[in-house]
Amino acid sequence: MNATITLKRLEIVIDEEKLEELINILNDVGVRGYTFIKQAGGLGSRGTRRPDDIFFEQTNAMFILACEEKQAERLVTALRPRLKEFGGMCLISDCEWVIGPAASY
Amino acid sequence: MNATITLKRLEIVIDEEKLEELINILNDVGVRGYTFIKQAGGLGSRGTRRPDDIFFEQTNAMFILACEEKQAERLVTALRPRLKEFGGMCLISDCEWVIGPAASY
Amino acid sequence: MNATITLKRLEIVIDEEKLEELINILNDVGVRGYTFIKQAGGLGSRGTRRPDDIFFEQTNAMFILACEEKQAERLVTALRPRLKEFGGMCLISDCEWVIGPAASY
Amino acid sequence: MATIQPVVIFFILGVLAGVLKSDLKIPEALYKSLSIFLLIAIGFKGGVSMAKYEITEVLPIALSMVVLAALVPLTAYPILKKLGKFSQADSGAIAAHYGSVSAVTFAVGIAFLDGIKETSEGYMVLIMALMEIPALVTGTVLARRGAGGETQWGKLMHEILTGTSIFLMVGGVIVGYYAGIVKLVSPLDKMFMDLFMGVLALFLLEMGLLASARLSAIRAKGPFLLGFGILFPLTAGFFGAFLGAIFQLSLGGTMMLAVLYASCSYIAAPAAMRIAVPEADPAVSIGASLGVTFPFNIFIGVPIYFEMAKFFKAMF
Amino acid sequence: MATIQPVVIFFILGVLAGVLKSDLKIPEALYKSLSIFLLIAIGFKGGVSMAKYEITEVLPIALSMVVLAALVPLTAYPILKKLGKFSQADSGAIAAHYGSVSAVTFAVGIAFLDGIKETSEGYMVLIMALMEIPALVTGTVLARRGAGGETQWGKLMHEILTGTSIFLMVGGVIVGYYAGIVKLVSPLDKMFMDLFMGVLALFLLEMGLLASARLSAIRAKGPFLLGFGILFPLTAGFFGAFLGAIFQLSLGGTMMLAVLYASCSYIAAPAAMRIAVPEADPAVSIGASLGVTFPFNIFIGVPIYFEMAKFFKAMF
Amino acid sequence: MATIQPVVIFFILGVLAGVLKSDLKIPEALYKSLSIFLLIAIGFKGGVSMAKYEITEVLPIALSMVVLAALVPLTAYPILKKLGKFSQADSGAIAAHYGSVSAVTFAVGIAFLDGIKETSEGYMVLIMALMEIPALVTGTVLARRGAGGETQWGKLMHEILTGTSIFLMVGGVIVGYYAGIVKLVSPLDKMFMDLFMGVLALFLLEMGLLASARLSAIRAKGPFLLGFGILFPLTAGFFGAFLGAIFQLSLGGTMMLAVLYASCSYIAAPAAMRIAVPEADPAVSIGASLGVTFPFNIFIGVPIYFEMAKFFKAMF
Ligand SMILES: Nc1ncnc2c1ncn2[C@@H]1O[C@H](COP(=O)(O)O)[C@@H](O)[C@H]1O
Ligand SMILES: Nc1ncnc2c1ncn2[C@@H]1O[C@H](COP(=O)(O)O)[C@@H](O)[C@H]1O
Ligand SMILES: Nc1ncnc2c1ncn2[C@@H]1O[C@H](COP(=O)(O)O)[C@@H](O)[C@H]1O
Ligand code: NA
Ligand code: NA
Ligand code: NA
Repeated sequence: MNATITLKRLEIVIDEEKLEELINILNDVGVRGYTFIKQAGGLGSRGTRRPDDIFFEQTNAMFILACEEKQAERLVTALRPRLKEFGGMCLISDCEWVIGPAASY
Repeated sequence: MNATITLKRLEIVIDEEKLEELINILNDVGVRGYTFIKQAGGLGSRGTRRPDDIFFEQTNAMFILACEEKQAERLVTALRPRLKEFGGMCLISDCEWVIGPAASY
Repeated sequence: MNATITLKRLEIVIDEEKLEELINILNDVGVRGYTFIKQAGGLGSRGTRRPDDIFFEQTNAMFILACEEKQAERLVTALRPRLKEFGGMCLISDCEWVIGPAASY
Repeated sequence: MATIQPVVIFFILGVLAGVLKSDLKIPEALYKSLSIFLLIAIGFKGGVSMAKYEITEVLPIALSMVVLAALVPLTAYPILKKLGKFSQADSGAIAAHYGSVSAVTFAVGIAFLDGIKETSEGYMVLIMALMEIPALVTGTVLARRGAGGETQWGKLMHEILTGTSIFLMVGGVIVGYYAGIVKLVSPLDKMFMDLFMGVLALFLLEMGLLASARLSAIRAKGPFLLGFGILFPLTAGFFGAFLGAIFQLSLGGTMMLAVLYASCSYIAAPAAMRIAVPEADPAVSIGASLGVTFPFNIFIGVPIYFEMAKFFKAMF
Repeated sequence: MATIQPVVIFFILGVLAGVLKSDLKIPEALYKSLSIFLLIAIGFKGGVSMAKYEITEVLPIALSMVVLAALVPLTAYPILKKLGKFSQADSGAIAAHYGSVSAVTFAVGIAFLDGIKETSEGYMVLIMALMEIPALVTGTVLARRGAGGETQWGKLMHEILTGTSIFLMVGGVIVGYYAGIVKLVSPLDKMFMDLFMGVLALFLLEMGLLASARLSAIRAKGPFLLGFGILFPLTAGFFGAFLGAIFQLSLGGTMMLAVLYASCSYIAAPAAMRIAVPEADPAVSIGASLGVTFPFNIFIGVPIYFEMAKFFKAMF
Repeated sequence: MATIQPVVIFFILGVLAGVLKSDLKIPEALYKSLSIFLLIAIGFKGGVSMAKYEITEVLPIALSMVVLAALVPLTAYPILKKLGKFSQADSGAIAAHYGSVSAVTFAVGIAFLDGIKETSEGYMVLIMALMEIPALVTGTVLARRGAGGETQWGKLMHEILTGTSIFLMVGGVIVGYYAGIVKLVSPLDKMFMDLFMGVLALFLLEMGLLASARLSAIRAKGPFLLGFGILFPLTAGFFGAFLGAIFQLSLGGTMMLAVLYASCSYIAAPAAMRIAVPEADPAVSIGASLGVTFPFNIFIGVPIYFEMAKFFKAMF
């Protein structure tokens, strides 16, 4: 597959309530692109969270972002101290960005 | 990127109706963390599924989970016999878990 | 992990308005399976998009699809000329498809 | 002929919004809420007026009309198979749709009668609920005769009997009947009777939007389905009006029986056929019933069925 | 004894839909919309009739009834701990649920009074709103006495005071009171008074669905919670009726005070306890309050509390 | 001066909920459903009362009032550019917002008239719908004069004409007019007229929530926009009242024309400007129109416009 750029792909899951806080961190670090999905359910160290539980609205937000390795390192450095409080998870993997759309990474 | 742990990342898509069944399997295997998103659309061997089709509410649920390789193997072993009936897909890839939040994998 | 097939995993984010157009392209190329999620928010070169903004309903759709490398190349070739107009992003990575469900890739 | 009810104009507005590519969208939650309301309200209204009858008196009549409803899919099937050249599965599925009924067409019929200050027997709503069963079962049998694979009868019957449509209508009948007996209709009627027409208006707006999106699906068999979608309900309605007069229903009741026989389903039937006859193409049956027969019935059919009812009532 | 209100049959329909595994689903947005409506409507109705009283006159009585409400969790706690063998956290959390009130049970009580053409003091709704505070605070104190970790009192009080329930009820009271004073109740009552019963009907349908899904959660402690969930509200209601008669409330008001003391929360309390006593298991308290006490109250409790009110009113 | 309508207190409650960080949330589907209802209801009400006029008689007057509405953005633009120091794009976009109208402010005006038993000409709603066109087109021309890139006129006109607002209002007018002519207003009015005020109440609650979230966006230009957002509508309203009196409208109609000229859009205009002037910052125009002008109009403006109407009606 030619005409691609190698980037890091981060996948972060946190409480939906913390969404704005995470966005602020991403902005501070200078991330230029991310995608998020709300109303995610899940299981983790703090038990299950179900978007369809009418009595407890506990949902997660999932963030996916592609960025350069340097940027990813900066982000992880900024994020790590908060992760304990945020809970959830933060995964990193490799990916190829297909050149074409505006380079928002 | 230091201070990460190498894990397997599983991505499972099934009919939303089967959500509880899949959760039961995950619990049986002893998975300690997963994230799911409902109301996904898609195309597969059984045709298209659209969350916005008012006449046929056919939607998928997408599960993402990070776990140790051993755990992943156990899960795949438990899941495989059911996959034919479930349909959908189950993908495995590599990822790095950023150490910080409670180790729910 | 035995009994898996190595495939390419594509992850595409575009404006939700373009969903039908993208589906048409996928169909033209002959893709046999994909999953999509609507109502995604995000940040990119054209600013932020929030699914909860009542005044501007600007949302993204996220596509995930697993296919053979050849198919992925065909798809990228067909998609690339449109990506500039679509905006968003298109990532490629490797994955293993667990054999079991109907082979819709 | 009678004037067109203002409420049906909302259907045209919906079609127009679709055709003009307006950004008008009815939130899915609103659509579902409106249909929950309509189903309960139809049942409630029927139940309240049933409280005035002796149930045991009407039961045999009601049951015979339900059983005779199986004739509708039995007639539709050969026409679809021979003239329409549809596959066995599709013919059976479409026949099931046309044997089944549309609660919204029923509601438009009720609204029409309200407009001319006529009423109908309250138990018509029970007939409507029960008619689903012979229609869907007959359609399924026709579709699957000699076909391989086993029919999921258990799942099908569960889907029919506990499906939202029948469940809410019968539930509404029970509450309405009880409220009528204990004379406590009053505060509930402010919602389920007074708002009926307004809710129907919003629902028809969405129906119009949906219909305009569905018409394209029948393009291939367009001319045949256009003819079938108009002529078949006319015939079925004629038969219904005839039966109603024979059974000595009131004028309004005779018309409503014609409406029931003439109307076809696009909500309950598709869900049932997906389970019972998965090999049938739902786009065709929904396209025909929602895109052709539904608008025909609410604009032209209903007044015609009223004339048919008048004709047969004068005869017997 | 008084006839059962038609509206509560919708609760049975909901339970039935759950048990029969019907595909009936109330969209989440509808559920939330109905609860917003009900809270405003309850407040509005109370506010309108409060406009007829001198507020300063009723305030001391209202406040004493609120303060006395703290007795309810204080009584429930040792029963749950000793007899029920629940942990300290669970006992406190369940006690908070039973000390707190259910706006929907309150609404069913109002509907019951409407049905027999009785009324109650408008400020009962303010009492309802205020009762949350002593109930939830007492429950939290009981749950966390001597426990490690600090209680998030600030967050808890914010949750209680600005939570949707209290906020909308008090908001409704303000608008209703003002509308009553300036004599502009009229066009708003078409919505918030006339439709009250119909909206309650749809809400009870969903409550039934939710209750049927929740009952399984209490299986382990089933027998105890079944007994507790019936006997405790009866006792609390008895106490409430006694207090109401002592405080010279009207017959309807006496009954409504019994309903307030007897009812228990399954919306506001769970949200508050999640913050204040996160180690308690919410499934148990919701299961007991929604699965046992709520249906008991709306079908059997409310008429009994009315009889209790009659008894004590005749006494004092 | 006239008493404040109870309904507008819901706006304050919404703002309060936002300021207190209450967890109150109006489901998005409810918000959209309420706005669909309001637009249809406004149109329906206007259409019903239009059925009493000879259309051809009022058309020329209506059209001149629409054309004159282009003066509003033409006046606003230089003020915003010179005094406000906004960019050309922002000035044009904000001018378009202020030239355009707010259906909810219109609804509050109607509610105000209802409260004092006054009426207005039914065709005011058509004027409201039509006024969007000159306002948005003028604003776009001003914003893009000499600017690079081509204006998407086709897309803009499609957005304006088939956008939900105009489509539903005009649709409501058509149904209402027809219902008035055939004398079948009755069952539809139970929904679209009787519930109008109650629906407006819930909608204003959400408007308050939204406004409190939007005010922060104008912080940078706060003082200027505060002054502009109050003084400009007063001037425009003055001009509208003057025109209304000249055109011999009724007292209520004169006031409503003032309301139309004074009110500004925060739903249709932002959507149109996003297409036509994408380089303008929507946060500023929405912040000013929803955060400043809308609350000013519904609390203080409407009674003032009524006084203005009285003044000019006495004059001519
Ligand atoms: N191993 C995992 N794989 C996928 N998602 C996880 C995993 N662990 C935690 N999560 C997600 O993170 C959320 C919060 O986790 P926790 O803070 O551990 O309760 C959970 O509800 C899951 O959605
Ligand atoms: N190759 C694929 N890539 C992504 N998603 C898939 C793929 N194949 C199947 N799916 C998802 O799985 C669902 C069920 O697939 P199936 O059982 O094959 O109809 C589809 O609706 C898709 O959402
Ligand atoms: N680097 C990135 N990582 C993740 N998502 C992105 C990235 N860049 C763009 N996107 C997504 O694509 C959407 C459109 O991007 P754009 O066309 O650049 O404005 C954004 O709203 C994001 O959801
Ligand atoms: Na039929
Ligand atoms: Na209580
Ligand atoms: Na204006």
